[in-house]
Amino acid sequence: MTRKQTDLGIPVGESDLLESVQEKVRACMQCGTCSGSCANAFAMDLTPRHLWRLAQLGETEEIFNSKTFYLCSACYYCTLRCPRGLKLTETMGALKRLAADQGIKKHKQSSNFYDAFIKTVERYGRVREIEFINRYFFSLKDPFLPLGFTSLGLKLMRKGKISLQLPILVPIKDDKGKVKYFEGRFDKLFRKVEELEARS
Amino acid sequence: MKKKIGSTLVVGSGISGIRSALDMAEQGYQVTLIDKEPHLGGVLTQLDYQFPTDHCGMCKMLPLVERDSSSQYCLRKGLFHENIDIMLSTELVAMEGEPGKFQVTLRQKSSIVDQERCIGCGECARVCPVEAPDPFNGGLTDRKAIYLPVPHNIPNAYVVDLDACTHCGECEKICPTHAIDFGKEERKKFRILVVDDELIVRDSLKEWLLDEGFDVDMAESGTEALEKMSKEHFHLKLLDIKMPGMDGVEVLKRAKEIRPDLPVVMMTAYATVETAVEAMKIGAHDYLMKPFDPDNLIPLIVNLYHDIQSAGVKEMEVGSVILAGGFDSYDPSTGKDTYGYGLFPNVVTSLQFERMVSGTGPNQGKILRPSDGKEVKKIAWFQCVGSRDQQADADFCSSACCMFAIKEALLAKEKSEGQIDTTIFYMDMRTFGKDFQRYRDRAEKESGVHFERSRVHSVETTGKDDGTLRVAYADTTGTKHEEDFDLVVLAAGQRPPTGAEEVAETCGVVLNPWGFCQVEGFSLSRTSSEGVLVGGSFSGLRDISESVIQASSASLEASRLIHSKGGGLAEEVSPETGFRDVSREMPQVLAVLCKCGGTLSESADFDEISSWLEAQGSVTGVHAIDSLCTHEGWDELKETLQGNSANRILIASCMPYVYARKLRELGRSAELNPELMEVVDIRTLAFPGRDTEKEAVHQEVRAVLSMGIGKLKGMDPLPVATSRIVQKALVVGGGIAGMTAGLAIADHGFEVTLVEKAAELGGNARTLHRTIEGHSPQELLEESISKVEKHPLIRTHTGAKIIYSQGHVGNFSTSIEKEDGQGETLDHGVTVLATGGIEAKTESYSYGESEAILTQHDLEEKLAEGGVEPANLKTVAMIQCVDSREEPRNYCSRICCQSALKNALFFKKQNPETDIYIFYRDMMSYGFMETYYSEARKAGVIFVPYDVGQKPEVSVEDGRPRLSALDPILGREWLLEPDLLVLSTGVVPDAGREVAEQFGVEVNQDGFYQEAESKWRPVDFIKEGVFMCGLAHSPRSIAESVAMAEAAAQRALRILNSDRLASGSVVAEVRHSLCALCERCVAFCPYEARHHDEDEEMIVVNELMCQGCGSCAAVCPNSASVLRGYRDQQVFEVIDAALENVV
Amino acid sequence: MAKTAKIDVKEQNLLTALRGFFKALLEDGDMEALLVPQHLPMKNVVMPTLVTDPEKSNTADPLAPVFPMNAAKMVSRLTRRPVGGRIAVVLRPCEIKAFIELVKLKQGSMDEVILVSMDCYGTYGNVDYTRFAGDDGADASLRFYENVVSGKGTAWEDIDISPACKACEHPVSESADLQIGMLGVDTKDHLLLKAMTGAGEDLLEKLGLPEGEEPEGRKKAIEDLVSDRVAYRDKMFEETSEATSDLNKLTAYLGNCVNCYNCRVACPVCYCKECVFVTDVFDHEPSQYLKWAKRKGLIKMPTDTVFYHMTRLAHMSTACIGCGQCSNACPNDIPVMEIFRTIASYTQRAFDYEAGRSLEEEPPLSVFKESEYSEVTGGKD
Amino acid sequence: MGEYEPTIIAFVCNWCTYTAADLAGTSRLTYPPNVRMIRMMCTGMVDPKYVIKALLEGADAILISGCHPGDCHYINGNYKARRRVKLLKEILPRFGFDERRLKLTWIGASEGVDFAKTIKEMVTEIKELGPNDVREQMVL
Repeated sequence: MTRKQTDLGIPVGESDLLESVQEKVRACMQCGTCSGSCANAFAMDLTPRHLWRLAQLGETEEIFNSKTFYLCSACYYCTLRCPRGLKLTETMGALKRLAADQGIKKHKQSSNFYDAFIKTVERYGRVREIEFINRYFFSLKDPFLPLGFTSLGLKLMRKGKISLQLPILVPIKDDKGKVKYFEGRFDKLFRKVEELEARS
Repeated sequence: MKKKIGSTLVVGSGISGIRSALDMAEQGYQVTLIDKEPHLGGVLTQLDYQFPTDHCGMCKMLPLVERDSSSQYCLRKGLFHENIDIMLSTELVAMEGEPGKFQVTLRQKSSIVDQERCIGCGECARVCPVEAPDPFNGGLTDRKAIYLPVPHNIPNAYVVDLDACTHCGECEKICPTHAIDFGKEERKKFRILVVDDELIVRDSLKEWLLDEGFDVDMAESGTEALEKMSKEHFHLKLLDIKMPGMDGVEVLKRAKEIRPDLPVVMMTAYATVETAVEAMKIGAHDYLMKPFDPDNLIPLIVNLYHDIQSAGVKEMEVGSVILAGGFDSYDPSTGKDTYGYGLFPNVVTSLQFERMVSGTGPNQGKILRPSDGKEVKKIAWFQCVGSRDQQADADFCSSACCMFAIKEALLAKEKSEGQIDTTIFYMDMRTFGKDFQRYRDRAEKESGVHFERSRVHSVETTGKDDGTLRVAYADTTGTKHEEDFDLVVLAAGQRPPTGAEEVAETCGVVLNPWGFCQVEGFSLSRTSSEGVLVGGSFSGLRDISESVIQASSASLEASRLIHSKGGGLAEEVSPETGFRDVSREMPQVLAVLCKCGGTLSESADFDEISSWLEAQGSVTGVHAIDSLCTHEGWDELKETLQGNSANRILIASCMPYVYARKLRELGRSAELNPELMEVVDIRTLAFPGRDTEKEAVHQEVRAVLSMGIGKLKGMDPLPVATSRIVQKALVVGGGIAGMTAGLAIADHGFEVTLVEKAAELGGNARTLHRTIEGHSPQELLEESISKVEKHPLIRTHTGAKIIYSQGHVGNFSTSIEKEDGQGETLDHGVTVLATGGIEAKTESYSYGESEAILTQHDLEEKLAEGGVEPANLKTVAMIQCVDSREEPRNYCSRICCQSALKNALFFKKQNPETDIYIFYRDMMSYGFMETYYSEARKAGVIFVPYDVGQKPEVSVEDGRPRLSALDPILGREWLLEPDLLVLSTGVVPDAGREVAEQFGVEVNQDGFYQEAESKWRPVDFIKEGVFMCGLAHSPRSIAESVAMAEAAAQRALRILNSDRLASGSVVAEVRHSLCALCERCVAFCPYEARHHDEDEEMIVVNELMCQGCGSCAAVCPNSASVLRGYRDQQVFEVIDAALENVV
Repeated sequence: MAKTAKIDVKEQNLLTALRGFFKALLEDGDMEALLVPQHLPMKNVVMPTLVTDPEKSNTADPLAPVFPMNAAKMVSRLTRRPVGGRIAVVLRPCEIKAFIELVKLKQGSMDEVILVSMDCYGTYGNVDYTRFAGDDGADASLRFYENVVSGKGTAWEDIDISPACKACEHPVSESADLQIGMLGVDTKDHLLLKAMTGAGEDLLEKLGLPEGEEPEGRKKAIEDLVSDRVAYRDKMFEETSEATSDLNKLTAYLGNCVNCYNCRVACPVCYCKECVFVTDVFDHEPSQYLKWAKRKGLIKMPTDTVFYHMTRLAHMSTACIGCGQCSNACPNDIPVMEIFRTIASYTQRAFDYEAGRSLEEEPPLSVFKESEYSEVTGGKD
Repeated sequence: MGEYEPTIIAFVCNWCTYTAADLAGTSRLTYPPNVRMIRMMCTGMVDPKYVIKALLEGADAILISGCHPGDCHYINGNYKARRRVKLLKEILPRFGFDERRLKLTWIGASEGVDFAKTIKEMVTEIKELGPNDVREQMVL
């Protein structure tokens, strides 16, 4: 296997899981522009700078122990301002994906939330709150969890923030020829996105 | 002085261009100094205050010997030197030939204003209706389209900004001396051919152009146009692109065949712009966009007309070219501009701030908010704007901004008497230069400048629309803060100068990836094109001292080249004799009054003044001239002097500065020593609009004239003394610096003795094996040693030491003890001290207690010997700033960060699995070195900042170092057990103090040689004739040492060049019969130009060293010491004259 | 630690004891020569003499209340270049102070001299002294001393010691190598001899004199004398300031000056070979006088009188040691010393300098610091 | 004559203040016409004699002005000047010359504004003080 190299041909040391993330933030010099910029930093347990530092050091456990990356709302301020030109928002995303892929328990809730959200969008081209939240509750396999949200749900419903309106679904075959019901053909859009993401 | 055969072109007249030009001129070459701007001085014209004195001092660059060859006044004001031709608004447009014999073409833009006739009265600017942002004040103020480029420059003639000018002609009408000429008369002879298939276009163009006074002809097709061209002569062709039949591009091609020199301007609609651009490539002069609006079109054509008609083209041959184009500043409004530059008026660049504190700035030096003119109470400086920012395409550090910011913060403190709060936001404070660290510490501790290690992400308003700016940032611990500031100053980074690419192409030099001039190998001044040298910031932003050093290195190389091509041979200049001996005559003053073209007639009566003058005792003639500044006027003066018996000339006109050079010429033609001529300014006094009565003006004018006469009467100029020079050099120290300096001097044909205390030449370079850039010091070393050994003019003594030295510039005598114990006494005219430095010893961090603890130097040697196997290293730690940047060794050794980066990258390359930790305070990867810092980060080197108050701790257990340190980001301790712990201990001088004592020169508190002036005379000692270079001056890289050695050689050559050197006419002398030998003058002389000759029992003045400051005269109670030109009697006469009317 | 010895007086008179001591200096002290004031045979005047023959110091009289010149000038002549042997010089405190100033100005050297000082009770003006001394100078000196010690004071008939001496707050030299002490000493028995420097100690050693001790009362005696003099001095300052507080008064004060420059010739610290005021610098063009005259209709001749005195104050007030020779030399009795000392009190204090105090102190106008006296420029750098 | 117009003698150094004065002139910064400028190479060469002479000849005030500390073209001339002025400021007031009649300032080459301001302020101050007594003096 050929080793990865920097522009000047310096081979780069590797670390298993975090490799792709480390790659993105190696050049970080801890100037703190990202932390200063971050709108959600107040809620984070670690500042973005702290997180990158841990990534540089390969502190996988600490990183995934932190909620920081899940709190990133992808405003892209840090990416815009990073003097090193690092793709920080993307790196936050990568961490989210990693957490999901690895099925890290601590982040189950968050990753399931994301998952449920995107599945609904994929199906309807929009958020259908009822299905979204049901998918989410279901994924957590905790029958008592929905109870805690009942009053909020009813309140929202009364105000017309969520509706029970049923979608008109059309049957569409996926790649494997399996028929699924969608509100429109968003699968292509999602596939295109996947392609683009794979390219970058 | 001997004049050398050979000449040089210096492109750019900033500080480095001036230094190079003066160097070459002082050596006796003919220099042409050009600048594309209409003024001298580059960016420094805008900067009044420079670190570390926070004032100026630029004048210290002026010649110290042969002083009369150049101007002797403020260098910011202007410059002249007998060997320098200055051409402003001029660009280098072509260069051919070979090194030693280049043919260069220079193109000088017309300024519309006759620079000789303009008297700077400013009437034109008063009537000019156009306002444009004034670049001199960084756009903070407006100026007119006709303006003074720099208010304090002389000659202070106005120039026209043709881009802004509407050609209304008001200025031309009002100019009292008819200096402004838009060439309307000439336009009749300027024939324009308009080629367009559309009648309406042809007709309207013709009408407009005829209105403007041009001669116009038309053609409706390409064919017709070509036909007309072959028959008649035109000066300009306006050519439509889209035409039936032959299109414009085709016509252009053919036209170029018939009349290649005819400027053709393409006319195009939007759709064919790309074609127009193509046309430019095949020779079109420019293009104009349709549809035409006469208001826009006419000025464009008139500009073209001026461009074509009045551009002076000059061709000449030069031996070498020095590029000193400087740099441009990053424009923070380009790119992402998260700081709102250009949006928020209170966000300014550091250069604009510099203007704000200047007396010639927008508020005469008061620091007020640009938004509302309110007093500024709080300022933030943001570092690294457009530097160290890959998103701004800047993986480099601009090197100078950190010091710039500290200086500005101190200026803000000083101007506000400490009232302004100052905060500098930074990533690394790069205080890597000599004495920078102490300056920073003083700013922080004594002046209360606040330093905040944080990169601010953006600037916002407070939302109250009051101009106040809100800055949010996270500190090192991650805590967020919000703070309001009145002013945010952006340290805008360096960018290559405009036109860099064109110049590079013209001269065939290679630019680096960022567009700066690429330098070669270990040289900081050689470009990829032989004979073309680079000085100053054109190869990357430099502070003044580095620029000056590099400029001298460039001139040395330029001179060496000319010399090697046979051009440096001296030619004796006829001595400046031929002055009449008037010492036995009674003073007879001819008074010459300039009426300033009649502009002063309202406020002063010249007849009355003339008759008053005639009544003055020693005045033998009075002559009034209409305009002395014109050629006619000056010729009239010369004529008047022909056969006139007057032996003193008093010129009453304007700005005495302007006349300094002219008087020298006049002196030659009239055979009268220019010291016997005095210019007094009566124009400022008699200028209309001063709201003073005529009688009061007369009284002032009389006083000033009387003072001039008083001064002249007492003048008894003696021939300027010359001193013999031993044209040999002694170089002490045989390292790279010493050898480079020795070779540079010997290559100019002068004998050099090189004395090295070690058994072999080479010094520190012997133990250096690679540089971070990948160059090989060993190759350089071998090459240098071999050249030194083979050079017929260099004698080398290794294993030798200095015993004793005495003498003064031009005549030193030094005894050495050679390796065999034999003594030898050397006579030499100059001394270069290159005694080097060594790595500092340390006892910190358990050094010496474990084999695994090394210094960077130890590591370098071990690596070279193969004593360290990178593959076996699991963990390496490096600690920077060991015992450095804190008292008593409170300076940055500049090279340790590079060494650490170099070695870290080496380890990573050998074994990427090695964990490398660098514990640092501020990474000093200045300039393009920053790339390697980025590289090291990318390679996974872990950098841990530490605070001087909380250093890493090292202990040794079982022979293995253990290191603990706080990671401020993570807020926790690092515990490492590195296989290697490498300490960057920095550099200390080797033999500085001892050798300095022997040669009677100074060292600073750290034992490094003390330069005469850190910025302007960085390689000189105060004691003239002794120069320094290399590590003995301060820590520096090999390339920087080489540059400094070349600079020192350059300074030495200016002395060695002649067998006799002259001082200046203003020098001190001693009246021995009155002298009581109290030696107070000896102690007071700042130049050590005096000594008590005990044998002769007299105080002797070394006229070459004497700079004419007169402090000896003032300290002498009975005026046994006097300064020529300022004798007591003269000053008394002047005082008497000044008070003549006071009763 | 100063070493002390005593010069026995016992049955002799003071002068005889002193003469014995001087002789011993030449004989046992390895001195090449001795500079000491002596009564000259031809007329009864006291002048410094350079003695090489021990037998020829027999009219030495450092007690004579007169010093026709400040002998520092003589020591300067002797030491400007190597003289070729060690010389002991017997000087008054003010002469030592002047010599220290001259050494700083490279007009002399300490290398070959041993400074011997006597406590000083003051001196009369030259003319007054002649009257006081009568025919027997030596006797007069003892008489003067007797008067002082007995409390009768320094005044005799209508004459008294000069104002300079009355205002002198340094009757005892702190800078000599050897101090001969009389104040507070039982001079009937002995004179105190105190070595103030290493060289002084060495010399004492050689002389082998009996050990002495600084009497308890000496300090107080000195303090008392000094306090009287300081009181006089301060009053003098006040009066002089008042008398010269504006230009009119100053002109009147200097009204009798005829530009003879005797004051500067007599001044021990005015070291110029020739004063600038007598050089060609002030050799004005005849027409210039006319011009000046025309401006106001008249000028006083000679010109430049006030200019001269003010310039001399600027040049030398920081070096003024207050010996009063200027006043002594003035043919027209202008109180030159008073004005010099008054101004010097300001200028010396301004530079925290005391003329003649120590060789270590650089003359204020010969040195400078980068950061000082910012008040001069309104606090601005 | 109308209002009393003081005369100021200004000893300015060739390098800094002379340049500043010139800049003030060319920039048309108005300052009162009461100053007579004497260009010296350096403030360090201003002999106390010159100051005394000028005052005794009727100058109402003396300005000595040169480069800022650390900036002297001749390295340290301005420090020497400062001591001399200090000395004169001790002597002159004893004879009734108001201390304000002698001024030392540092005015750098680009500080034309400061030069004009200094002169203006000085003229105002001296006008308040009134003429130098010498003018009344018959003989000196």
